Amino acid sequence: MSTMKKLVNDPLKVADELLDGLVEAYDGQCERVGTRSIVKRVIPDGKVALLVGGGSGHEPIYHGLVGRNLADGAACGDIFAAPSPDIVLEATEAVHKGEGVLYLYGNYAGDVMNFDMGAELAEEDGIDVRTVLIWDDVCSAPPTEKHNRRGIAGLVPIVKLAGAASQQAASLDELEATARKAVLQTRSVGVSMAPGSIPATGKPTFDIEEGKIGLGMGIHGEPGVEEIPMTTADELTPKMLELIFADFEEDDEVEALSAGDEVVFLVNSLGATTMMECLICLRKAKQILTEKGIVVHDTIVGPLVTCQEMAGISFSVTRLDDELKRLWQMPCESVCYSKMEG
Amino acid sequence: MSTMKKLVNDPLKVADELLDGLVEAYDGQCERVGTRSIVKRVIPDGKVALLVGGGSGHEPIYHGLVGRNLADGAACGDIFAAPSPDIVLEATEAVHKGEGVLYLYGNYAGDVMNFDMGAELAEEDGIDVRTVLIWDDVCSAPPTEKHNRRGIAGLVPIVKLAGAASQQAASLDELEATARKAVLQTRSVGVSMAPGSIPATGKPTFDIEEGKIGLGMGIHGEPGVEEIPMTTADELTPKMLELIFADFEEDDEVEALSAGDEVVFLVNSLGATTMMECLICLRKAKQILTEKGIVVHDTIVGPLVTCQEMAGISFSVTRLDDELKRLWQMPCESVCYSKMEG
Amino acid sequence: MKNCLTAEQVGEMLLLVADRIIAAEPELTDADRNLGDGDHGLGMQRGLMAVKDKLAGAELDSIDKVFGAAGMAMISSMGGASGAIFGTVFRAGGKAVAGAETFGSPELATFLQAAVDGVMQRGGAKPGDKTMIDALHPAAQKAAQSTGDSLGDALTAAAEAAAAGRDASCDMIATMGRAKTLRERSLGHPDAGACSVAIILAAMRDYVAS
Amino acid sequence: MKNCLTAEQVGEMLLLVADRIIAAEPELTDADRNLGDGDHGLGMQRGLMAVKDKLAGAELDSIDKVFGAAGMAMISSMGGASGAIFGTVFRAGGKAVAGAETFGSPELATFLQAAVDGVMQRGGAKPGDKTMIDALHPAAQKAAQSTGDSLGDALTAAAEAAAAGRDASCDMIATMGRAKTLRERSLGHPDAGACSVAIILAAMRDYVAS
Ligand SMILES: Nc1ncnc2c1ncn2[C@@H]1O[C@H](COP(=O)(O)OP(=O)(O)O)[C@@H](O)[C@H]1O
Ligand SMILES: Nc1ncnc2c1ncn2[C@@H]1O[C@H](COP(=O)(O)OP(=O)(O)O)[C@@H](O)[C@H]1O
Ligand SMILES: [Mg+2]
Ligand SMILES: [Mg+2]
Ligand SMILES: [Mg+2]
Ligand SMILES: [Mg+2]
Repeated sequence: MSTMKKLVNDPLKVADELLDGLVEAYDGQCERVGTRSIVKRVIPDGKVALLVGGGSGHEPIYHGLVGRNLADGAACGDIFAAPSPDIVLEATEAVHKGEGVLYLYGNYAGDVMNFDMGAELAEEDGIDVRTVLIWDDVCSAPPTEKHNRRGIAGLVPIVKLAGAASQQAASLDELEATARKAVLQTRSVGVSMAPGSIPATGKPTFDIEEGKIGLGMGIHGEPGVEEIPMTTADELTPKMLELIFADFEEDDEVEALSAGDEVVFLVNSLGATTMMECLICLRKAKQILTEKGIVVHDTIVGPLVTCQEMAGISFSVTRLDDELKRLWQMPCESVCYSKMEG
Repeated sequence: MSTMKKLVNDPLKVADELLDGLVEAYDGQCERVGTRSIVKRVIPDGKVALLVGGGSGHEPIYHGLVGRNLADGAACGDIFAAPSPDIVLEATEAVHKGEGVLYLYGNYAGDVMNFDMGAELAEEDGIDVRTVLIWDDVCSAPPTEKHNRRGIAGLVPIVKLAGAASQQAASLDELEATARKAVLQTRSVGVSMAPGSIPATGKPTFDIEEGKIGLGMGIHGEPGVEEIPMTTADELTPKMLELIFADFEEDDEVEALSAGDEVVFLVNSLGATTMMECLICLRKAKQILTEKGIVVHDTIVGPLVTCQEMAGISFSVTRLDDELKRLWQMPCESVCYSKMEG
Repeated sequence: MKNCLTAEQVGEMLLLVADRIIAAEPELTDADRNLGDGDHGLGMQRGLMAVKDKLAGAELDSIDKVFGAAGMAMISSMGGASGAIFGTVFRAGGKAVAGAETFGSPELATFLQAAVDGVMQRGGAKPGDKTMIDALHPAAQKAAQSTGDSLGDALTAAAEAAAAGRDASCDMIATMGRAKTLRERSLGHPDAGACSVAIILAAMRDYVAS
Repeated sequence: MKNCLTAEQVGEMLLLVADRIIAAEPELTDADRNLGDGDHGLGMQRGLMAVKDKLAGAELDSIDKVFGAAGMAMISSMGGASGAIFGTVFRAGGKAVAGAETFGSPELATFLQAAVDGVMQRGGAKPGDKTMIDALHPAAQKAAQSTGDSLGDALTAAAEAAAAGRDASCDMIATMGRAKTLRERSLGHPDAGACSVAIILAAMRDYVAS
């Protein structure tokens, strides 16, 4: 197993060193700010700012989603740890161009507490801050408690849409409303086959029985809602999609997914799961979506939201209305995700 | 280790099923042709065609490089096996629009023999075929025998450049010349820490001592030129870059890399190596390149050329002249690699 | 046996707390592996190393400043849930004893109660949610009943209550934080943060007893 | 003991070859793991299953058609180096015996020599490069010296030479194909394709002897 053989230097400095590398990957588009934030070099005055962030160790997110028509900056924590309030404040001040800042990040206790403390400090400096939490993991709480859910891979389409919206938003209210809609229309289900390892200790983030799959496993390796026997791509794929369909159905706040709906579909690898496996699952998933008459407007496949070399996969569905579709079609570019117009 | 837990169906059908999935990932941009090829739906009449290809199991390449301003099609073999001549012929006929077809693929005995046989069949049908081999792996033969080298991750910038050139090329000669230049100016060095596994057998593609790194390891897990003790990112990175610098220096056909040269720099993960590790190595590599006065025009980081869940990393340097720089700046989009204009 | 601590002694006490937590990194990390993401010990280690640096450097002439400096050092250096939570323990607790010349059993009670209130306000968890509150809250209650006793006795009682609370957290079903998706399966494991609280209070007790 | 094979018998012989290669998949795959990418057995298995289907289906009334059909089936189904190489063995070898009514020791010699020439032309390797040629070439030489003997004796000699060639390949330094970067470290392992050649000729021998 490769866990013991990571190409790093001081295991306690990986979060800082990877961020230095990330800045280089942006070829001058972004710069490092304060303790551990990455921010676009050029943010037009009067732009409503979009700030993302979270723990490190899940690259290419979150900090890889800063870019053209994407986020203006990211506040980065240590490995699997939310950024401290000081870091959030430094990032907030750096992206703020007079029209306020939207915080858009995954719903984890640590992130909420630290971003909230950062927001309190920013507001003392007279910066208008709003927060939209990402809670797309349907396996982490029932629809009635969906605001307690974790944020997983669905954050990629959500940040893509919010980033596009932030280019045009007339006000922080407007951006907040669009981001909330993107979150409401995005649902994900993940599974895991094997743990990643924590760089500092080399220890696996969790244990799972050989031959078992953790259904609903979180991207930090939080145990899933159920352990099921290892199975085939064609057996597992419908199980996962069913959970997504059921959630759209049971949640009163959204319509059930139905024929004619247009969606963005993301097949995410948690790290060690090969593109080959993702594509084999996608093949089956597309058959099922097509049978239901659901129109996939755009498909994304790859290791975008990872947990080190964790083996696992997730599906995310984002339903597009006319506004979201128009935003989706805007080009974007970042280390995590890029697309051309259309 | 995740190798025993792959999400597949029939292990002997993975190459076909992943290709079906890949077609879905293209959202209608590409279609499956013949036994196992993927081809763009719309190729303008009179366009000089670009065909890539090779064995499966290295996703997102090769077949993921078909796309906008990239390849017109790919002939796909089974896992780690070159496509048969029939497949090459089917792909050739599908992409041919009257102005001939350039074959651009990695230099492996199996690929050369099969593409050559395919070319012989295509020429019987009156299709003008040229072949440019990719041989960027400097560890696989000395500069004097560089045409015996293997093709590794450098194929990504090479295909990106050839794909851009193919949009404008007035003739097959012109495209061939540009592709040859891109190959000549591209050099790579890879290392491996742990093997991937063959889907059909679950067996590792090779064995490597715990605590050792295979320097110059091929993307099929071919043993490297030397095994060195596992070390840190900051120790290994200069070693790898030195081999690339030395090769540009020793090869009479190219100038040594020197201050002011503009390059594209690719840090590729072979699969299980995390983006975190790639970025930490990039950080050091950029320091070294900058000290030498080499200007990195664009940086690419990620698992683009993989060998299942193999742990390893490679660096590729492509030197740009004015023509190549102009071609690089064209936008492109595919499952493997996308960028906006600029 | 000390009965009332000066600001300087409070600083010494926190250094012992720091060393104990740093030494416990592996066990705290393991506790978090069972229910969380396996990094609690690493975060606490980071935070309490920062506390040691901060206390070494600064000229801290009052008790509340010592606690406040420690809390800020944890918040800034740790991040994560525990950075906010444990930083709040010392910041909120410290604020509550502002003005006190010495730290005795009445101040301990004030400190712990303010810490509980601060943490509950910050994170929204209540006793029984299987968080560090389930060790901190019983400790605060015991301290409230021990204001007549010596600081040593009060801390002995509080540390005992914290340890009991940590053990009791095994039988709780997580409803907050990362562990909440485990539901029933979170039974049988103590909460990682509760383990830290027990270590912290035991260290305070031992300092005072020494 | 058969001395001259009809087209039908050549087909039966190839079915035995197929079963032997398919059974040897694990050992051939392992051989390729040492020097290559660990898939030689899988490719050969794929190819010879295709050969079985092809021969089962088709009406093949001449020797060259039987070999040719087998060669084409391997080329189309296998891909990889071995698809081209081993497909060429049967296609080129088969072409060379076109017109022959029966397959005896003279045809064997013609077949193997044409196979060697075809493979060398296709892949550019020479004897000594540590490829399947190092088993095929000695077999062809022995067969050339055995045109006066019975087919059984000729095949016994050729199979022996192929096995010796496979063993000799252990002492060769790879200069072609995936193994070439190993240089000296390719010593001590036989070439995977050479192992296949030895199995193929042994199967042909055993069929004729039966
Ligand atoms: N809302 C909360 N209220 C009180 N304590 C909490 C809360 N959320 C988490 N905790 C505590 O934090 C501990 C986890 O800390 P740690 O693992 O360092 O942070 P993270 O969860 O960000 O990885 C839990 O064991 C729990 O005791
Ligand atoms: N140029 C060549 N000439 C003759 N035989 C070759 C040549 N290249 C490879 N081979 C044979 O093919 C074998 C490898 O086959 P296989 O592993 O199936 O293909 P691949 O190398 O594409 O994985 C080698 O062991 C060698 O005997
Ligand atoms: Mg954490
Ligand atoms: Mg192969
Ligand atoms: Mg944790
Ligand atoms: Mg092979």
